Amino acid sequence: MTPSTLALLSLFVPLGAAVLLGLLGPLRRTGRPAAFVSVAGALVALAGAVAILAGGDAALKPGAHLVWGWLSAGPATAVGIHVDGTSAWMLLVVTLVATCVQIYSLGYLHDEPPAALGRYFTYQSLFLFAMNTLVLAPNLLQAFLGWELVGLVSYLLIGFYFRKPSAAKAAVKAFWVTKFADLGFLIGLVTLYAKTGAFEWTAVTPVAGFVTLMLFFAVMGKSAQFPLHIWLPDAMEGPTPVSALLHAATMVAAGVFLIVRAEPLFAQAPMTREIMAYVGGFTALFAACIAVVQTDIKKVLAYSTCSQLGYMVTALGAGDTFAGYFHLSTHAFFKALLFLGAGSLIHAVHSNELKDMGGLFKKMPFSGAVFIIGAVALAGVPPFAGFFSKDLILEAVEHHHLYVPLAALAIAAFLTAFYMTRTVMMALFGAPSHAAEHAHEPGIDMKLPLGVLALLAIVAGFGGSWLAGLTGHEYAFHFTLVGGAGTAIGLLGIATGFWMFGPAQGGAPIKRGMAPVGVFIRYGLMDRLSTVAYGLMLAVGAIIAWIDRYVIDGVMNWSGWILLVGGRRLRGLQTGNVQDYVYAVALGIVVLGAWGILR
Amino acid sequence: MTLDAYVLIAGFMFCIGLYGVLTRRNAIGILVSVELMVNAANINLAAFAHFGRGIDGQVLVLFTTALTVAEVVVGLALVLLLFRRRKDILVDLANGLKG
Amino acid sequence: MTDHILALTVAAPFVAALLMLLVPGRNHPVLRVIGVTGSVLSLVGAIYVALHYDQAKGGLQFAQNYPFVPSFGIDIRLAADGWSVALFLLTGIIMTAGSLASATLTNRPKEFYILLLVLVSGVFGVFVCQDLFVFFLFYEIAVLPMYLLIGIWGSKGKVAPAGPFKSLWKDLDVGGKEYAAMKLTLMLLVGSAAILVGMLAMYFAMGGKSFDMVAMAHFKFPREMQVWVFPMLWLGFGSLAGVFPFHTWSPDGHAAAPTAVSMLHAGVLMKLGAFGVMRVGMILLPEGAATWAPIVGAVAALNVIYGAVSAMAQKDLKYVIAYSSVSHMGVVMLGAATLDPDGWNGAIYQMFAHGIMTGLFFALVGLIYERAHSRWVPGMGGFAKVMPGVAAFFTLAGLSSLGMPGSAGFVAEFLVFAGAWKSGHLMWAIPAMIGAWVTAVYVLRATKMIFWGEGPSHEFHDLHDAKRVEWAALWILGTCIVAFGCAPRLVLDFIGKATSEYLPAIVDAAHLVAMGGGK
Amino acid sequence: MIERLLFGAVSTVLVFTALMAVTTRNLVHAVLWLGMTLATTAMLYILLQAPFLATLQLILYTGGVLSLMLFGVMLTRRSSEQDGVMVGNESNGRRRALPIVAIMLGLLVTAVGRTPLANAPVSPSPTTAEIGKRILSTHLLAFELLSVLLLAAMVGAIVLARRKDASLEGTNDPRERAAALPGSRPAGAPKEV
Repeated sequence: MTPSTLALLSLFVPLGAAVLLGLLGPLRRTGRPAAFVSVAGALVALAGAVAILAGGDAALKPGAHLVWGWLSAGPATAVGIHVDGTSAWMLLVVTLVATCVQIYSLGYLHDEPPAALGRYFTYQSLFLFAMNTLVLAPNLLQAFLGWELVGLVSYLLIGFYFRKPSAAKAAVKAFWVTKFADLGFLIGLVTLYAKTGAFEWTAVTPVAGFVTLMLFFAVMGKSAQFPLHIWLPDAMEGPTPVSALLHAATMVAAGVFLIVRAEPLFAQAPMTREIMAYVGGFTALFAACIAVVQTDIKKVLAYSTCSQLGYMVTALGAGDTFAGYFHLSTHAFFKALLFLGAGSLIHAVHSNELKDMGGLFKKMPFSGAVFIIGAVALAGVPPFAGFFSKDLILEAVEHHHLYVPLAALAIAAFLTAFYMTRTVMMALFGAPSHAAEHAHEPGIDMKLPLGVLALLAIVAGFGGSWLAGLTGHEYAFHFTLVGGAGTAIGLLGIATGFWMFGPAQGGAPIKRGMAPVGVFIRYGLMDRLSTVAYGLMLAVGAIIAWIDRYVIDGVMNWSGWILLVGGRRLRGLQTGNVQDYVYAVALGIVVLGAWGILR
Repeated sequence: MTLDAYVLIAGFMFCIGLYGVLTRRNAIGILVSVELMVNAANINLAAFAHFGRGIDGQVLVLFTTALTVAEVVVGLALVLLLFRRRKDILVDLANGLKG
Repeated sequence: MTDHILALTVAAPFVAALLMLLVPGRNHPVLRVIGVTGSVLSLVGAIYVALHYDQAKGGLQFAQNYPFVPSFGIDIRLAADGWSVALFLLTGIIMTAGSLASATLTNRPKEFYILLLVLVSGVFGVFVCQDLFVFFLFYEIAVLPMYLLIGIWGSKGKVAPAGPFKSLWKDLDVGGKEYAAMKLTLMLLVGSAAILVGMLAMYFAMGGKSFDMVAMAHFKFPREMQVWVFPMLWLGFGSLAGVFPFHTWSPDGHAAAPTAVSMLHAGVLMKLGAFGVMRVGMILLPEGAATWAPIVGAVAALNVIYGAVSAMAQKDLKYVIAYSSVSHMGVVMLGAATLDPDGWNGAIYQMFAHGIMTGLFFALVGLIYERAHSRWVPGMGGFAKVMPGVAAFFTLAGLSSLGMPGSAGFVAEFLVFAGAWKSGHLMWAIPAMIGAWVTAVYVLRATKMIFWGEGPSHEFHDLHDAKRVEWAALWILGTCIVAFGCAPRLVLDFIGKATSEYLPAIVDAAHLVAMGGGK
Repeated sequence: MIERLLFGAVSTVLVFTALMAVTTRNLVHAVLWLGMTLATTAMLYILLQAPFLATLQLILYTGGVLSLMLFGVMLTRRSSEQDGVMVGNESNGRRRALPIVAIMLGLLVTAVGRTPLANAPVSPSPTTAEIGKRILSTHLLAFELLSVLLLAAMVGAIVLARRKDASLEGTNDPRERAAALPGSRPAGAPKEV
């Protein structure tokens, strides 16, 4: 089969599963059978993605392009698929992580009622379709379609526990914030269309600066860059596998993927790239700082995701597309692993809080081991996956003389290693909490995906050269000063973390100070900000609505009322006395006669 | 005598009739006044017939006379009805059309 | 037979209404069957027209003339263009769903159905009529039954007295159904008066021989006349399309109206207004349209954001949806004002998309109201547990309304924004886009407050999901939203054909106006 | 000359009697004054050489209409007036009526004065036979319609003035009427034992 056929398969089989489950209520409500439909769809999609890559990169070099007119007959507003190295690899990452997550969910959501489980897997299939739509997009228009659809599924999945007010709130907030950012995408898209008459990735246009700036605004929302990252920590209200798939590995990385895809446009906009580098650098540092003080294991990982996305954005801002793309891939594996591992821990103790864990390594050696693998990969310890990609990013940023972002990234690297060590120490070692005493390993359906992802987190870094070849870049690992320094900083962070949270338990005052800082940042600052913004919006709405009801409509009512009252007044003219009417007739005749005669 | 004399006298009569219609309180009184007005019109018709318009004017007088009779008949029937309902035929008391 | 398909489609509901006169008012099942059959027949007619409209040829097809008042040059000229095809389909779909949704009505169903069917005949007529006088006639036939439909079958809302005009409340019974019906009728009739003036001005300017719209489109009216007649038509038709500030009948009217009436009114009738502005105002008076387009567009952009922001603050569910209609009709008017092919396609497509979407919304609101006996959003919560189907369809309608790709709303809004951008009116497009975002805020907020969270509380004891016939209505509309969102060319090609026929003349006129010459 | 004198006398009487008809306070007198006016009008018709009209006037008006009106007056006498011959015929609103009537008169006079009526030629007076022929030829349709109208007026007058059963004064409700018939009782009323 040709790459395009396989890609179509990967795209539409999950859609078929979603439609099947969506339309057939009875099937959906059976729960596990419905889940198998969805998993089967994901497996087919994964097989398609693997087959595309197994076909060799000869077929992918020019890229298979297949489009149908969507809004009009021509190719200008078409949808379809575009399969080249970049999209084929991304397709594999997405389908692989999605398959792992879906299988994992079978075990993780075992206790859900069948109807809810069916609903969950319907959303999962829909997500896979939406994400593949975005990944395989032949132009910006389709990218936007997929972009919005993944946002929608994100909303639905965060709100999976819709009876829980906090989940409901988080889902809506995530949608609002990302949708607000998507205004940028829409404006950029429309501008591109207005100027070039099409939506091509490769368009050469004088408005590229504006378009890319607008696109980057959307990326800030979707990929959780400061200050539009506020939705991501709340999004952790969703089930943990959802966090792993959407809010760590794939959906939030869609922004990075978009920039990678739209490289020709961004290449025309050095200004946008510089802004990206600074925003990314700041986000990487800022989010890492917050992650240090979080007490909820998923929140730690959420801020870590923010921070890592900041890394990727900085790399793209530095103009090194491959560095960002590479880190996107490795991050997808190890962050999904971390989330799923954390999910396994959460599943065991029924709590997200780090203080409810502790000493879990003894009870759950497998989950603990894979979580540690994920952590060291994230911390950039050689030879795990994160080491290679993070090095590459630091090099690229240094190469482009972006020293301020570089400094931010370096500090962030230290903090990353530090907070991951802290998390590992608090969750897996030390004195077990009350809840942790009854913890036990999950079943095979959860272990299998963890194992696969752990393997990838170990080896993915070595695939850099191959990936570069696939996407048409040049890369071979080589030792540099900056990279070495980055690794050293990471190791220093691990050491510091170990000193403070390891068995020796040093640095007590610092530790004590952390908790209130975390509470302040979490609830005192960012939450307050978004609440104020929301309240302000509602207030404006209330004022406008009041004006509409009582002033504008009041004027309308008043004009009706004037007629009413006028009529009531004039009613007196109708005396009911026939002679008065005759008198009026006579008067009329006199007036008309006078006008006729005296004219 | 010339035509304008007849027309003038008809005009006088019409105005007197109108005055009656406007001032009478009694329904029959109003009918009387209406008769005066119709009569004025008849005089006009007859006069114009005499001064140059020929037979048709007189024919028309015949018709209007018949119409007047019909009108008086119906009018009086209404007056009777009014009287039976209201025990009175003062028109300013019959103001059912009042808004 | 097939030559007269347009007349048959227009007449089908009317004939059904006449048949109903022969049925005793107590015989509810027969009445329902006749009502639904009349609607379905018109839908079949609409589908027939869509299938047999020759897209390659374009132009006016199925043309038939029926003499009406020959001495004034008034004929019933029926002919369909691409726009008619799309809007015919819309009307058929909404009417079918509406007649299904009102199957549970027990209060005077005979009179209700008769009025509804007469109304829909008028709507069909407007969309295919090529004679200005008869166009107006159909327009009035479509508008006037609303008075009785709301006044008799409506429900009472409550608007607390406040503001600078507080003293009027005791005289006006603000929020009552009679009030709403009266307000709607009066405001629309004032609009009709303006239309009549404009219409007669055009008739006499052309020599008082004919009301033929095709001839009028070719006739070049003097610039001075176009410049004063166009605003009359804009505001006249615009009052039905909810153009600010003549939109205030809409929230009260929609809130008071019964389910099927709200569906038809927001779904189809408001489109008549926008259609009138485009079909009569812009196509017949291109120079007037070009002169006024910046103002039309500015007001439309205001409509979008104003309606959305107002909707955000509403507590009454029907008011939320009604204000959202005001906002979405602003998108239609914005598209019309762009005088750009994408904008115009978007405007007509938005009529189509919004019609279906708001029809679904009002059907759902009717279901919720019927079960919860309340429209007070803050008092609801957790309904998704007992009515998951209604929740799902509500979310679907909401997604279409906020322009989610995959729903018909996205295609329409995207085209309108693209058109606005292309025509160089960024200052219209940006508020409109923000309005679309605000839509996301209030729609999801309402969804969350009604369906999500804990609950439902004890006062809502007889909540249950949709039932048989109601499912049919919901599925028809829901399927249409998704189908026309995924495959927009099903109707967009028709629309685009007609747009490409009408627009060039207007673009030329716009050039003339821009150069200030060509008088 | 004689014609002028005659005209002057007739018109003086005409105006005087008409004024009396609309001003006298006794209704019976008013009707009688009207009779005088109508009779004087017949004189005027003779001056206009229209003997047929004069005859018609005397027979139809002074004979028919006048007696009808007198019957009307008698049938509608109020109880307070039973004992006397005086039937009230008050006037009101003179103040507002007079100016408008005066203006109208002024307008009429002005209009007549401005119109060249004085030199209208006198046409030969038609005989009654000619009038009859004209009625039954040219104006046949109008004549027939008139007969229908008269019939309708007659029927209408009977319907309007028909005295219903005295006990049912003022009711048109068939149920009430049925209930009032002897031997029937309202449905549901208890039977007297």
